Amino acid sequence: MIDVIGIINLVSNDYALGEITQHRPLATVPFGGRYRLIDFALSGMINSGIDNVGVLVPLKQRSLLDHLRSGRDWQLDRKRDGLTLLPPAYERQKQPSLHEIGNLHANLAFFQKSRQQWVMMIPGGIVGSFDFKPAIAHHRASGADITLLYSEQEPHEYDCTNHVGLDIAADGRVQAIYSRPTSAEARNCFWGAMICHKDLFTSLITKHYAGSAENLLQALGQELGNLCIKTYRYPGMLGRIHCLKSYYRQNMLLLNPETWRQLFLQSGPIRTKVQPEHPAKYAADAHVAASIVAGGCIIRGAVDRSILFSRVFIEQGARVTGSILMANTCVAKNAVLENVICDKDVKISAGRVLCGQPDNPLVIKKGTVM
Amino acid sequence: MIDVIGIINLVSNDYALGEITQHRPLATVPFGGRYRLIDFALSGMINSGIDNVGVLVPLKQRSLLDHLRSGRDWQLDRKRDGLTLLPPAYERQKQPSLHEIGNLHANLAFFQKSRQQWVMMIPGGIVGSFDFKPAIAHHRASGADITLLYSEQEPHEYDCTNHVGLDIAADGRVQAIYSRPTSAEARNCFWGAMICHKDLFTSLITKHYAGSAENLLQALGQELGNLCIKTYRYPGMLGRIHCLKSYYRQNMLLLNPETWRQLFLQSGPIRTKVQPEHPAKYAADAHVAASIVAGGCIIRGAVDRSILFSRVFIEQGARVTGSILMANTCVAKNAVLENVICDKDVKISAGRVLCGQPDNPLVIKKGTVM
Amino acid sequence: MGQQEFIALILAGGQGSRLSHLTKNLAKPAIPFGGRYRIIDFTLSNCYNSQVATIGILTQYQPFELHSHIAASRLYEGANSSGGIFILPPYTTDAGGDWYKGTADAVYRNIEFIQRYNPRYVLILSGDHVYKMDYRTIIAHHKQKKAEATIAVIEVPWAEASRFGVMTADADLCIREFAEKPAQPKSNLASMGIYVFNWPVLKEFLLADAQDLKSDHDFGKNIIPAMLQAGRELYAYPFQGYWMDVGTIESLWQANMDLLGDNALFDLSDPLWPIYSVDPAQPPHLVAGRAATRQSLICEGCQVYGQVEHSVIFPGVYVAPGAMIKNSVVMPNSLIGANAKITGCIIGCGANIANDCEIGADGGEKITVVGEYAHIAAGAKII
Amino acid sequence: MGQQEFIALILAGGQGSRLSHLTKNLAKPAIPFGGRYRIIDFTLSNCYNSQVATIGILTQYQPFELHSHIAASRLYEGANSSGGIFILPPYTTDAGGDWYKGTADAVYRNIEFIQRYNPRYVLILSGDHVYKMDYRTIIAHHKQKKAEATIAVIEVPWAEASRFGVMTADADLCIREFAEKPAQPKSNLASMGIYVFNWPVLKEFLLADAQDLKSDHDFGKNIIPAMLQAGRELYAYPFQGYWMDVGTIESLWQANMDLLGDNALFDLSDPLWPIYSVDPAQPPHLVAGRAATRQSLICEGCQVYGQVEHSVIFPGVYVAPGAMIKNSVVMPNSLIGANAKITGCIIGCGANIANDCEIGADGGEKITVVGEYAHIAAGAKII
Repeated sequence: MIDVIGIINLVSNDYALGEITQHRPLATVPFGGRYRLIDFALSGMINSGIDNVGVLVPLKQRSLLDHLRSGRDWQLDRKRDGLTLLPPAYERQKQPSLHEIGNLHANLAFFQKSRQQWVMMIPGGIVGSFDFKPAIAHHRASGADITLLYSEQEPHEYDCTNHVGLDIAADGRVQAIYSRPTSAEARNCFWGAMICHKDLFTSLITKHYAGSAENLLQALGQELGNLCIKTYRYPGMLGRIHCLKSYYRQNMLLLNPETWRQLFLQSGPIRTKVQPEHPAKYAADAHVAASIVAGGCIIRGAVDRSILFSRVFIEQGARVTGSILMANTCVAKNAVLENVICDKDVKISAGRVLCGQPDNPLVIKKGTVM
Repeated sequence: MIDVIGIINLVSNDYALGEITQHRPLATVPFGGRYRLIDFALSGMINSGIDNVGVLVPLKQRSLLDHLRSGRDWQLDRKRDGLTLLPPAYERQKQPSLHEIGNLHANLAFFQKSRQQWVMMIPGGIVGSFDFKPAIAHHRASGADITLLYSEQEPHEYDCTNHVGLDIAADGRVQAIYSRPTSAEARNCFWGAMICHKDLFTSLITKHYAGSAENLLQALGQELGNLCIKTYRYPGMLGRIHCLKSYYRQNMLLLNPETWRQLFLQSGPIRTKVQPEHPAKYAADAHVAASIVAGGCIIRGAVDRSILFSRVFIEQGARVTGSILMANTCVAKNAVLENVICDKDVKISAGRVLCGQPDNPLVIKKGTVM
Repeated sequence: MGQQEFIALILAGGQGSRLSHLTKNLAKPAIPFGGRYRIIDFTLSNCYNSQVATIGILTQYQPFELHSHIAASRLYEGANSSGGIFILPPYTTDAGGDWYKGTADAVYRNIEFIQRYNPRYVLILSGDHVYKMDYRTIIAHHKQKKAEATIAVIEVPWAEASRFGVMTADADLCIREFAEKPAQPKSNLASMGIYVFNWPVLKEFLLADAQDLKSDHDFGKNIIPAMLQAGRELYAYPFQGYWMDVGTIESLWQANMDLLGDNALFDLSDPLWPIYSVDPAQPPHLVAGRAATRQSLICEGCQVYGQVEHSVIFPGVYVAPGAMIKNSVVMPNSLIGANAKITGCIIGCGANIANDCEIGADGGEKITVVGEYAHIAAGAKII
Repeated sequence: MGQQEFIALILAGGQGSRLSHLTKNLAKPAIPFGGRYRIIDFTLSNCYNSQVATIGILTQYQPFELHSHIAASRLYEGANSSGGIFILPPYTTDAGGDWYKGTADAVYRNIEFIQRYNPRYVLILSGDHVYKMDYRTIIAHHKQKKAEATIAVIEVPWAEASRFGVMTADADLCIREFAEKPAQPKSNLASMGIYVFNWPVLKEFLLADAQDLKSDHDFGKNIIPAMLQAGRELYAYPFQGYWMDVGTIESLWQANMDLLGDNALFDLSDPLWPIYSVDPAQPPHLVAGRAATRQSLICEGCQVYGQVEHSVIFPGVYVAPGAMIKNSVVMPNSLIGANAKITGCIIGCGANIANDCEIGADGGEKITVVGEYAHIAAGAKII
């Protein structure tokens, strides 16, 4: 229980993952066998001792409301503090605001009511086992007005367009923010996490709500001259999901036992919505290798280098390789899947053969029967 | 636990109560000292044994999400069934649909997933101690495709414009629906509650989503020739809130002990969001008569024929008559309020005198300091 | 307070001494079972799925984990005059205190609790049986027969009948005779320890039994025979389906094995009858490249590098490369070291089996049990 | 399992025999108090507001309502290895069972529970005191003094000191002497029954005390004197503010009265220190046209047609026209008939006082108690 309000910013590119994000926001994209992406941000907040968490609700909210409900599964259903949903403003005859400043402005009352003094905002499309306590301590000791968290990383070529780069002076102060960096500028990757005092945060929101900034990033850019904006290098593992390639790649990384342990066993638990599932059941003919299997699965066929979400059925003779099968996928006898992503409730008929490429997996839309 | 899906339809006139509904939907308008209007519909569902309840979320949703949260305070936070929020559809670059058919259509999956066979839909702006079991039994016995609930009542002159009248044949079948009835046509008041089979309900939604009906009422009108639509006279007390006058009047009715007992003590309890409040505290100078007082109030002045919500403070020498004071209202020394509605967080300064008329109460906007 | 048609009482106070070290610090109903469950989850899920509104759970022996598990499972929200789950441990009154002396005595001491709900029927259940039953069916049967008490029975092999309470019933299922563990059974209809009573009748017999100094205060030994002798209307309710009293190491092991195979005797995956439990909050398990897993149940948080065959692996178990687990039950958070061989075993929670151990034997009649948190040194052989 | 800095144990097993019929069916901490509360709510809210993560509640005497109330208050969500509220009733082990023989014995029998959290400090609290305290402050004081045990103390009038455990401390607050209810008190610093112990030290003394056949197994009578005698570092923590041990009818009545008035001795309305309880799910109360209510607390669901003066009226009470309630405590769902006069009384839950009764007297030293669900016939006079 630390003196920080957590904000999870779910404003993002609506169609980042194509069909997978057609009917759901990035925040509720299934990941890693039993999770939704937001689980990592939420669990990170709780494991960092932040228990007053506001979630900026995107417009596509059905799956989010269904997933979060009371926040109980994250132990955020409390008498005081806990989870607060911060929906976008609605004004008659006007399109609801699509960026986070409008959304935050509509919910200023949440900040005023909160007892905590500091604000930590993180995005919703990140994967990791987060502990933000050192970053918060660093901010409070540094005397900076705002601290931006960044990771040092060699961006993949497909990353650059979804990357924000920081130019950092020797004293840690941010000199420039590159929203479309070259690969040299992209080295210090700002991934959307920031810390500042609540009063500064709300005054910035009020100021830029009336101003010209289209989003928070632009607003920060405009403030570089006015405020002391410094940085904190986040040292941990960080997966950023912003396109289909990064989604597939981050999932497949989990098949490495070392990564699996780092993400799931090193810090606090990653919590998610709880549903009653029976233990995964392996039949006499099952042949599973280098895979992740969730509760409720029944496996009679062969599975290799794949991620099986809850209640996936693999029939006899079926072969699944390099694939991500979301909840309730059924793969009938002798079907073959290679480098395929099946969204929820997909049924693959007997004998069907579907192949994608490792760098361009085939996506089967939710509910498809083929 | 009966075989019925409950739907609470919160689609309503956004500005029905003027400033009171400027920033909140009708569903979360405070009523009766500690409730929000939706509490009566929700409690009615539970007290009728309906425990799979979907709420059609209006666009102005902040106060609704805050009020309902997990549904726990209504005992609807369950492993199976419970409360489901049904938000409007969101399609890129399009205004979200403003009527219930679009909203229901976006949430057809909820009906498909539900185990129950019947659907009971009620509106959110009604006050009463509801037991719908007899109406449901009547529907199932009647053989009708759809049953509409109505009340026989002499409408007040201001009611007619917000009234739907039914022309009912001797065999109980609906012959005409008057959406702007004359006062003769308004006698059988249809108040938005209906019962039908789930399959019929979803097929009607699918059909009229593609059709020309602007709302469910028009769709029902179009179906009068195709389907057997019958009625059930709802015998209980029913308060309909659709304008400031009806709001004020329905509140004031509760000051009659008989009405208070009928609403609160006769059937199951009316549940609402629980907050820790200390018992109302009467000082030595308090003088309270014919009033309703909620937890957390501190009264040092005179209160007559008024409704005090949680944490209202009445200072010494203040006089409050015929007024509705919502949560956190402070009335300073020697101030006088007559026929006033104070929205939440209003502060009235010492000595201030504010008067409205019984048939035209003065409304003080949320957060006003005057 | 309104009347409820029936309430359920679950007897969960027994020590389960035949389960040896597994129940040293744990009540029998709290023993882990079937991967993700504790034994009491089956009775609790039956109650929830049967829409039983009010449940009292009578506890006494080492109840801490049992209480914690029930609280964490949050099967029922709230506990108040309209229902919920109530834990009923022994307590003292101004007349002093007594432990529960038997199953009937435990219920006798909670008469006041039952009176709060003033039910027409009381359903008496055991916290240590594995089965699926819709209790609404037995209640309906009870009402249809106009019985004063109904006892659920199951056909057992004649050879085993003498281990049970055995019923002789006429064609109408009216019970004529009842014998507790008879040497020469006259019937193979065994009592499942599931009873429905008309509450006023049960109360009468409980009050009388409490006065009887020679009574063991047990439903099977005392209450049922007393009712029969008094000529009350007792009926049998024949149950079809899987039922196991997991009272011994062998039956605990067997019931776990019965979950395996393509046509498992007991099916955990019925979406219409979910078995609820406490989520272990662990990630989906990882099966490594060289692992082999067949005919098994494997839970969240496991890391399998070795071979698992015809076994039940609970959450958080680590199976090192080269390890081989067969026909075994491995409880949560155990560690099975490299090249260890585990055959026909029950491995308790948090046990640490070091590399190259060899534990248990195939085809043996005896199940090898490794106690919770035991450390078995590298290379040990235990058969 | 990770270490927690401290956990709290609340002693809630006492019978409270000096509260006469009020505790016949109810543990003392479950007695309704202050309109919307039960006595234990104050200690529980202190814990919640002080961010105590883990609480064990030791119960024994008539615990049903207490257990139900704690479950219904849902102050803590979940109860697991990272914390929550745990009910700890007496239980049996394979070595048999024993009731809690005293406050220290109750803690002794739950050493294993404490070990699960492996805390540095253990906070021992009572479930039957009314006060507000931030326990983080006493823990900080304990750490600052490098104490092995810290005892919260409050100054009481010298005349009353002999009713308490009395401390003699030096200027540094180091405790030199402790006397349980001394005839000739040497100090007016009374123990509040709130202790902080270093867990290893407490464990050592609990284990020793358990072996002592002559011990009463009580913190005040045995553990603290033993520690003093052994020369351990005991410090006093002087508490400023309201504190009441509601162990008698008079103190229960007085503590209720202390909530009244414009400058009440004990303030329930501090938004920074909310007192949590169970919501009665009742409507805002109704004060009729001819009613008069002054200097009182009135709760949800009440209907007041008569006169209420300087009294605490609990939820669901009906005060008929012409009735007059003064200087009294009226517990939930009581009915006060027309023209009845209630003065200086405690009226138990659900009591029915018929018309024209006259109960209690003003200025008397004795509080008149009407037991729960009692029916007082019309016109009766009880003084």
